[in-house]
Amino acid sequence: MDIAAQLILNAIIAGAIYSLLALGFNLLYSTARFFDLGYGAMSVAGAYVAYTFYNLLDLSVPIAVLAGVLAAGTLGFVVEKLVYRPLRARKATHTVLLIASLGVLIVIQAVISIIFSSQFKILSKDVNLEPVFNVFGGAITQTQVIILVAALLIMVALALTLKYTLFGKAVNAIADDEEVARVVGVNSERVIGVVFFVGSAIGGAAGIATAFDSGIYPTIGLPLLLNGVIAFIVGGVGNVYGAVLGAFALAITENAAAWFLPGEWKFAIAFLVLIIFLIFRPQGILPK
Amino acid sequence: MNTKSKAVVGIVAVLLLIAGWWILGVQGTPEGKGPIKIGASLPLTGEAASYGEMTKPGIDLAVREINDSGGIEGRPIEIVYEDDKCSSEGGSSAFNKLVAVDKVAAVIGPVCSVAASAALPIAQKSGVPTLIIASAPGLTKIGDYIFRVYPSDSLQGKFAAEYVFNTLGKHAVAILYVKNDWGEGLKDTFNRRFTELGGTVTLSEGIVQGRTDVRTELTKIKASSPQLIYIPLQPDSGVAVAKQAKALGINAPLFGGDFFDTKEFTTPSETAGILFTIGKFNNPEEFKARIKSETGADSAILTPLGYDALKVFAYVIGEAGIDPQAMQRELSDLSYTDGESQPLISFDKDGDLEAAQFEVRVVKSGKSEPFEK
Amino acid sequence: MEYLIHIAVLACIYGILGISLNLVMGETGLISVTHAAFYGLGAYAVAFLLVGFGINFFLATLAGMILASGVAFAIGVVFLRLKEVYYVLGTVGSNVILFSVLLNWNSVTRGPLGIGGIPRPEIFGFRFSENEAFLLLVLAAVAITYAISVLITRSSFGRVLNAIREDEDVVSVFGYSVYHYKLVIFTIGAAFAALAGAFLASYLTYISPFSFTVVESIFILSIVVLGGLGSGRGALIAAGILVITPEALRFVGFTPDIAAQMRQVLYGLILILLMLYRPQGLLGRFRI
Amino acid sequence: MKTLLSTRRLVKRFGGVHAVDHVDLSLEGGKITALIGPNGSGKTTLINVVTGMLAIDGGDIVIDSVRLQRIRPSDVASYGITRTFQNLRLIQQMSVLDNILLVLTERNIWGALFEQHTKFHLATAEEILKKVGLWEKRNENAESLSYGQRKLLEIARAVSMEARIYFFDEPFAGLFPEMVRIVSGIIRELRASGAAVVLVEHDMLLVRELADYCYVLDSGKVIAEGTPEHVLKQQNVVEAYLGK
Repeated sequence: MDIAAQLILNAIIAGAIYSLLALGFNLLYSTARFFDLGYGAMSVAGAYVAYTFYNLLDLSVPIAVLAGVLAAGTLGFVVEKLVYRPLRARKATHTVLLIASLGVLIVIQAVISIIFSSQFKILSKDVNLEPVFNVFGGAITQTQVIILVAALLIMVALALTLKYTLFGKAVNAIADDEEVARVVGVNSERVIGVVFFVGSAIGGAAGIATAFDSGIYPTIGLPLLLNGVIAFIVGGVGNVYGAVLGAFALAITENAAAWFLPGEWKFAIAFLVLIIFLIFRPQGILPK
Repeated sequence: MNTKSKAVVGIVAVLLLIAGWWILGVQGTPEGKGPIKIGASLPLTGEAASYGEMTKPGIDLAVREINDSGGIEGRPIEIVYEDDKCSSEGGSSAFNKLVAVDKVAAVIGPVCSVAASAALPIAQKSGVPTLIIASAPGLTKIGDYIFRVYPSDSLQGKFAAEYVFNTLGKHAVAILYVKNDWGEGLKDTFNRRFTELGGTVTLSEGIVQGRTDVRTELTKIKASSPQLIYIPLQPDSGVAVAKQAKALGINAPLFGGDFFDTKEFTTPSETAGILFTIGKFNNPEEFKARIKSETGADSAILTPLGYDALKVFAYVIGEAGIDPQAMQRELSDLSYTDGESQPLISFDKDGDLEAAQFEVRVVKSGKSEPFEK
Repeated sequence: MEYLIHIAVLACIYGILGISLNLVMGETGLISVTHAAFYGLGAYAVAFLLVGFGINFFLATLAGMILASGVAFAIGVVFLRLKEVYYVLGTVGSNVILFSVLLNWNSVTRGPLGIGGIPRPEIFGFRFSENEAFLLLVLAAVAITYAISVLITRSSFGRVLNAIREDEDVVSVFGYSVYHYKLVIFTIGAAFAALAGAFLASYLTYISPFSFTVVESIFILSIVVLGGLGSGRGALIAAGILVITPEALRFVGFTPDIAAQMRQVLYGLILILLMLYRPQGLLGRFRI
Repeated sequence: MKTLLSTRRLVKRFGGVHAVDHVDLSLEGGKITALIGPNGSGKTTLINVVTGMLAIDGGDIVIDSVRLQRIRPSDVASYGITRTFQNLRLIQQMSVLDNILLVLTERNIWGALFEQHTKFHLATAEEILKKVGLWEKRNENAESLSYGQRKLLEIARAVSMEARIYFFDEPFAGLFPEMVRIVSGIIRELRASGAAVVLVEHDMLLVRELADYCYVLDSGKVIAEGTPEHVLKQQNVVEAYLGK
């Protein structure tokens, strides 16, 4: 096994999941303009719905994944309508929205641990027959390849929708300036509702990928969210390609550091990367 | 903020405080005739909640059996469950309530050493006999009212080191442990004993509780080419390690600790073939069936222990009544033989299990069974 | 009765935390998500000095407060220059890093094993071993903290802080060095958080790193939010409510395993409903 | 009278656009200087640059014959400069009195913490608030005042700085005649005290009545300067206002 190749592969797999998290978060932040901590709960909800369909109801993988992603999206849409929209209508400051989203995260995580108990769950049945590919001496399993491909597809799809579709233009308009967008005739309320659906769905996909790759428990929402936020900042606020770049940069730094330093420092290192960027390059790798 | 609504808020706040005071204050328990109250301090929220969920069915079954057969000399047992959240504040709050409000005769738990370290001084000071499951070595030394129905980590680490070195004949081992009191304790004792025997630890890596992406740590371990990897981890990281080690083509055998004996760990097919040490408890099929039928839960490692802990207290109260000193004396020279989890329950001068031995089990077709080398 | 004293002591400790964070967040608008780290530094300083060297509790507390202030000063120097959202993320990062130091610096903090056997405070031969005596001591500490917070808020210094909360640029144009004001109040807040940590360590006689995580910082933040910005009294009452309700819930008839999660659901809902209907909290002088 | 502040080829760019384009002006003590020009001609931007709210992109500002390339907002007061804001930046959730005391009390942290002589400041604050007729409303929050009253409060805040150079950004906009009289009186008093007063104003009658000197700005450049009578007659000034 070639160590260097394996480290890079590890980083790529982790990077794929981080980029999904960062992309979803980026979509929400650039339109709704606040740090939505509830986003972490959407990934967990998506993963647990997929778990129900796949492990409990024994349905096929594609159906379970689809169900999970749609559930996360719907939950995101509902939360936006019930909690964030009234607050934003009242011109609440982003602190108020941040604290409300914290309440959303806590409630959803608690409800999930009531339904599923707080024991660790993993989405996989028969790994023995799962082929392992050898890439330059590094090993990568079939599930991981699927996650990688899915992540790339979602990234490209999101980039294209933002660039060419009407919805994409509306999102960009709101991202630039919500008031101006509204004046120009963009129904910003409805678009932001759809943005929360799409963003949370992507978050759900990231949660499901984590569930397949390494496993989940109800309170994994916060760590997932924080990784997504770091990748989002490092990549460059409000920039789709930046989010992906930031995700891989974070994954590579984390894995390289985990190679030289003992593993328990991993989460601290991720934040060290964040702090270094906050100070020296707050606009991130690819500014908007 | 006009004064009217400020006044309203003030009154509401004061009312709430008084209500809290009233609820907490009134709850005394009549001595003598009423039910015998026994406390159970378990982690019911947070990452460690699964331990609480494992222990509770055992206690529930025992209570039902005892009360159905007329309780102890006609007095039924009432269990007061408290959530110690596996934290020092939670442990302290749970024990303060059990000791001061419910005035329980005895306490089962805590299961987490973090909660136990803060809670046990309270039990000792108020003289409440406590049967803990938490395994950090120093806990029973907090006082003579503290007994333990689960072997201390120091024994398990030593046993594992000897087994790996002598029985499995592996002399170069890597360690991947979880950074909590249980994982740290096992790593230290294993490390010390294994190097004493002449073995070498090629690498020792800790990971924070609940982290499941351990690919880079495993890559590092593989590079140190160990003959075996000692992984005192919790089920979540354990399954992830099993899965990712297979993917990384690590074929060195994996050797875990006692928390791998849970359905959560044994069912995923990736963990087949993994060995782990466990207290020599039996979790007899018949007992598992009773638990399943009575409480609907699947019996795991801590379930028989919860059951036995309550049965031991019932036996001790039957013998010595609920006077704390008498119970303490009875416990210190106890030799209880019809426990489900182990043939003989008796305590040494510190309060640890005397006859604590360990066995090695292997994960096979979704379950675990004793492993014969 | 003993149990009420136990809750009262915890409520006082969280009261000190609430008042100190109110100075930073309520009066000055600096959202700090690293207050639990200073709380931890105070606790570990006292534990280390008392258990290791048998130093008098009050001296050790002073040392803890100085240590926390030093660390806070360093964090403040770095992050208080950044834009608001990045500053908040910087504090989250510092909390994670300080927690990792407490968790991994085994030689000093004994890592996850925590430090036990911490003696109760002793002065002129009298040891506060009984909870009743300890409660009086911690009540005195709350009174001192509250008095100092009133002194600060009533002074011209406090008026400048409130102005900074609303419009930093205007305050600087009229000749105030806003950066230094923020730095001083951030450090004062950290010192009192360490004071609370000192009392926690001595009261529980055992501390572990897991009581000083980001989740704990978020709990302290919600005390200030519930109590209302700019109100020391509000923070005290909110600390009382948020400590007592979970304990009182031990008596409500939920089955044990549900009860615990229900508390989390209730706690999350409080945050959401507060933001929707009463952003100034119970007794706040300012809307967020 | 001495020139208190002057700008030499001052430049402020936003992207490619020159909001302030190589402006040279000088402000003399004891004089009221009016800055006039159509909307968007860079008047407010100029003030924001001189009062440190925006960075200088070119040229420099000379104060007491010291050439400065950079002015931090917190230094502005130390140079004896103060201002009001076109879109009113009072501390809304703070009382009228506190809004004034804010600028009277100690600036350094130690002093602010242990302030003794608040009685002295209260007297000054009372005097100024009485002058603008807001003393009765001193305990109300700034946000509860009418627009005109808030304008007066901002002016009172600037006056209580006892500065050498005052920048008033459209102080008369939205005021009732009675209030206009009060403010004009205050501005005349400031001039008499030797301070340099800069007035951004659109009402030509007021400019003629109050201003000693005028600068006309159009898309960032000074297109004319001189006494009000001289300037307002010039062809290019009229065109600038009425559009080509």
